[in-house]
Amino acid sequence: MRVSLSSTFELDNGPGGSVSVHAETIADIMVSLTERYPNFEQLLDRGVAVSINGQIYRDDWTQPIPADAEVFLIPRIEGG
Amino acid sequence: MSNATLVSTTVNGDPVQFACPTDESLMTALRNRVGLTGVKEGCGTGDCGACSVTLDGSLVCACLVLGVEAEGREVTTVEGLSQDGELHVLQQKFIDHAALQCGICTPGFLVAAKTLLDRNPNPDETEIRYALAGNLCRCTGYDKIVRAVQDAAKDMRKANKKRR
Amino acid sequence: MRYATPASAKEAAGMLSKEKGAAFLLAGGTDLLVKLKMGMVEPDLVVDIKRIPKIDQIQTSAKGFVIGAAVSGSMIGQHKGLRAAWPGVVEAANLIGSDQIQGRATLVGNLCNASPAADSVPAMIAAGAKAVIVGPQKKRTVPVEKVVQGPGKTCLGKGEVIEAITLPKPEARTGDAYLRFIPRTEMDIAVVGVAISLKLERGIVKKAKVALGAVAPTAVVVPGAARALVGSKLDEAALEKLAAACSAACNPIDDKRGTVEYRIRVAGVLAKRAAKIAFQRAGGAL
Amino acid sequence: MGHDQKYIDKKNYEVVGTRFNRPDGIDKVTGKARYGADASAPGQLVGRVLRSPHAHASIVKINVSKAEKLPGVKAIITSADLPDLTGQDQGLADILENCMARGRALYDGHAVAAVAAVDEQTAAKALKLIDVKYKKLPHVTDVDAAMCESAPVIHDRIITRGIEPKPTKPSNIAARTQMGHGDVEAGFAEADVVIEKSYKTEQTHQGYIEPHACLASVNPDGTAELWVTTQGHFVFRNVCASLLGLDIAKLKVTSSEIGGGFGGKTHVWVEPVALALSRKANRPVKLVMGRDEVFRATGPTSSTSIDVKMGAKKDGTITAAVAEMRYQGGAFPGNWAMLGCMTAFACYDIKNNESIGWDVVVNRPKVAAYRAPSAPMAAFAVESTIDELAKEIGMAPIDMRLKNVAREGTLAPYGPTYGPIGIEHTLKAVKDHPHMRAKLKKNQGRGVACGFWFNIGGQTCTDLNIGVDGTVNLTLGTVDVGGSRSSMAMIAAEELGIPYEQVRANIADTTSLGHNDMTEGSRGTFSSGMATVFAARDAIGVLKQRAAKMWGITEEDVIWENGQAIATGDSHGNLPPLSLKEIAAKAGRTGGPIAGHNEVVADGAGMGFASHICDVEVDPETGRSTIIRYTVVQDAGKAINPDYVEGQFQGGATQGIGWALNEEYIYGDDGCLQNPGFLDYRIPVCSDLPFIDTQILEVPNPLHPYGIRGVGETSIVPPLAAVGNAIANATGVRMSHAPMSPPRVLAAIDTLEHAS
Repeated sequence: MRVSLSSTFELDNGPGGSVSVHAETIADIMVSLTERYPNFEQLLDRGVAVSINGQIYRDDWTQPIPADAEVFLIPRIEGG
Repeated sequence: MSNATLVSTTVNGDPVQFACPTDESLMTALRNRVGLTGVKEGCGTGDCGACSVTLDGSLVCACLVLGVEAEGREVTTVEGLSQDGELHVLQQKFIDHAALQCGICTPGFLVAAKTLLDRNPNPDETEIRYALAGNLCRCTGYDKIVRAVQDAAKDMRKANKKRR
Repeated sequence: MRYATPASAKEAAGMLSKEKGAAFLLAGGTDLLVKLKMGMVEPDLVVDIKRIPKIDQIQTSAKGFVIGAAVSGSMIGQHKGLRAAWPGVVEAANLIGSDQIQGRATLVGNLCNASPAADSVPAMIAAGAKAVIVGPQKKRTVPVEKVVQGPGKTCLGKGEVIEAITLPKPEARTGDAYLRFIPRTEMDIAVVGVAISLKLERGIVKKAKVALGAVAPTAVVVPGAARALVGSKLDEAALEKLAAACSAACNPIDDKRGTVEYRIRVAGVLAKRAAKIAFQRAGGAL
Repeated sequence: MGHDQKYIDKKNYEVVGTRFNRPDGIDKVTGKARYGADASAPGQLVGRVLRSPHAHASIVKINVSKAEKLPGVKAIITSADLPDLTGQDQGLADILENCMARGRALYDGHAVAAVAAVDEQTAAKALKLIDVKYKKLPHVTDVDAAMCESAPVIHDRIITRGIEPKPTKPSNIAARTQMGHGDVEAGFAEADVVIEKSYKTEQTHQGYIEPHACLASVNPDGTAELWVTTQGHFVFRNVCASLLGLDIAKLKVTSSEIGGGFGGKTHVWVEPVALALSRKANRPVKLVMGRDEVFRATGPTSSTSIDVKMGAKKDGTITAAVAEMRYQGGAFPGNWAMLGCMTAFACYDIKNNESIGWDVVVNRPKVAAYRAPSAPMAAFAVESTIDELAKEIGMAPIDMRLKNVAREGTLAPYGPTYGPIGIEHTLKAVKDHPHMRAKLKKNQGRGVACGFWFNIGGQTCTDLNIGVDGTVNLTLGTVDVGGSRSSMAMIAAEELGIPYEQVRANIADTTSLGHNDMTEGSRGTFSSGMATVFAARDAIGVLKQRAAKMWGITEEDVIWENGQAIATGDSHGNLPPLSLKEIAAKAGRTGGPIAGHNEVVADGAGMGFASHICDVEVDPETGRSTIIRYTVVQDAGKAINPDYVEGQFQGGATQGIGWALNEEYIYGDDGCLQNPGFLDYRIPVCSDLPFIDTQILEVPNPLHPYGIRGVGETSIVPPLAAVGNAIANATGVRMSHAPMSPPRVLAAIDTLEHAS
């Protein structure tokens, strides 16, 4: 599936963009990006949330991802 | 405790004695020495009204009164509002109208509102708003507080009529 | 800190004059306790004058009113005679802080704190109020405008205590008013304050006194503003002259409460509005 | 997440959606409720903090010897008594350095030392005896000034993130963020009208009435207790344990009643200091901040400077939008501008949009989240500009908003596509609202503005224990900041089918329940509501099992309805139902205590949208604005207890109004805060406001069993622009600097008059 990145994130070719991964859950995405991109760990430390079809998931990496879902990595936010 | 002075006073109808330093506020004395933590400290400078009490019937910020000034006087705090195990009408209306969220300002509002209604049983909205302007609330936008006071005033007037 | 409750003004004056350390008078305490809390003062002695007999009373006589040094704002607000005679002074006194502050704050305290922004001071000046000062030796009476000499500074000598404020009985067809500007509706310190007292004769302003607050190191009397009113029926031209004179008399500072420009401008605006209220209170028809 | 989809469309609620009194009401109206400063411990000491009087200074030397000798002083700490986290996790190191300056004071009010003494007087005296030698350094407090080449650099370690090629020199710019989609150049080329404007917003404080307060007690064996006013005691536990090297399980944190937070009590400030003092003194230490300390050293939100450019066609279609936003995070880097970027255009479907954010450090207190953090400032700029655009093309602003409104399927400016959202519903409700047709008088004007906030979920854990008399203890871990205990009790009652009064909701301490994230991001009712539903269903499972045992039938033949177990199937039809009470009474004999539990990551919080209507009257001679009518329309997903949903709407709107009109941090040339008190930091008072009308809309959140969306924060987002738009309509003057205080409005009116 395609995983799009918010333009606040940079992997190896500038801000934003998208990458293709095999994933059934959020954890799969995180593992495969960590393996592929040395600086992804740093992004994770700064906080990453995952938007699946417009719904934002911050913590639950077991969340299954439907095959044709729109998947976006966005900054993890905090509230007041 | 340097320069402590023994103070004999009446708090919520009960005789009370406490010793406090001369420069200690009545707010601190009531909280720390009399154990009435319903008197809240929001600022300590008279700007928020959370420590509102009455001193000989007149509404004051306890943070702007010295503890030693209470000698021989009568102090009423929020703890003195409910009588014989029954909530004061204002207290009940604050709960019913959801007029509190965090509740830290509530004791001060209740004391101020009671002082208002004792003096003016039928205040209009503007009078209520100005009478409560010395009490800051950051949660409610005052809407439900004003409504609770209006409703309490109505009930209190009805009860007074019946008594007569 | 020692705490004393003298039984007379003279005794209070004696205590203050003998004290070698930092001594402070306590009446309403709405300024003193804030300074204590913020560590701005460290008193060795506090003299609470509230136990002095009659110091918390308003006395009325043929000459006018004597307002004791411990009379609170709410007591002033509830005094019918005072409200009828000097509504401007009463509204100024009642503008000081919340109901909670009103339960304690006094005219004398407002005066002695010597803040440029004190609400009651311009109103007292416009009304011709005087301060009754008791010293260890002698007693003297000073017009209110002579009491404050600068921010935090008064004419009181060591040991001197203001025992009361006197207000004359107003002449017939006199009206006074005080208006101030604050950003909120309550709880703020005046950004600008304007007090006007005037006397009418056959619908024309015969005498006037105009005083401004929060626009200079002390409250300022503006004779030019009074002159603008005298002889007029408060027509637009007179009001414009009044506003110009008030603005010209301002010598304000930029601070967290307002800018120089804003204070100058609003002093004129409020002067016009206050003049109209005073005029109507004096029986004038606009 | 295993919630049951069929409940999303649950229509017939018995308890939920009605109005019940809160369980903590009586304690709070009688003065019995215990807040942060209301606890005491045997032998407790008084803690006080010494703070920097300088905006930026090297701490050359701290001499505590005189203070230490003062009788009654039991402990003094400086950064030397705290772990040095330099080179470790920078986030934690920043938190600790903010709690206690290390080598440098970074803002007026930065803590430099702390004492614990036998009483208030001694502690105050001790502070004066601590001799700190400072060497003043150049400072900068303004966000734009801090970005200049010539500005003093506050942290040598800050190299701007998000710029290619990577800068080689340190600066005050922590990060650059960019997001959006489409081709903005092409979008502007399509536009018939383009408006470009710059805005500024001043720094504001959450202004909770209860100052930070805690009571800390650390034993020599490393066990410790902390009583504290906080939005999240589990998070405070973890953070304090990490900062001080304590074991998480050995630190018991109890959240007191909380006297307001609004984001400001999501961060630790004095708590690690109190713990460190207690550890050193070996006695409990109570530390309560003064109001001036709260303003000088805790939680404000960013001040900002924002440029917006938007273009539209004559038919009202917004073709392109660009925003460049500069947010200061105080003395430590944050991601506040990024949040501004994410929210700025979130209410609209704009084909070509771009947001650029600059996160900047200055010599001010470390910024904390404040109710929908960063969104109100961005909304002020964008919503003001939309009104200007509408005016330019001669369209009603409400129609222009509706024309461009975001819907399910719209691409959000931060990337993903929206699910079902309620912004269009709120705008339509505004358009139909009688408020919009009310007549205005001279010098009065009306403004409308929209607002967005994400809302968040997070880790949550809830226990539900049924007593032998059938009453229910609901044990929650999300701090109740605004009446959520009543909502949770209502949800439990709804699920179990019992009266509300039969449920008692409590907040557990950290030793009595699993981890819970903070009450932040409007997550309290959403998350704990979800966990409560599941815990109740878990308990129902047990209840059914016990009923089956009592009847001697199989569990499959038992259903739960209206608070009782009912036996089903042909052979059991004649068995009388067993009520929760009856089952509970026999619990000891049927298998022991009856309880339900749930641990969940409550994700999928559902976006919050609101539209506000504001009427103001402006005094053209003084520039003073009075709010004469105000209406909040917001999507709540599902309102559990409407009283407290309305309360959130009204409170948020009022904070926004305060920001719009008068609230601001005022710094002197010396970099010191000039108004650290409620006298001159002017939050709205009762007489400043009219009643705040509310309208709750319910566009269910498909990811919550009851359809709940967070409601706490969104309502602070629209007011700045709603007030600004109303002032513009009353005076013809567009205010671009918030707060729109009387001097600013009068100056703007003058400028307009001079121009014409």
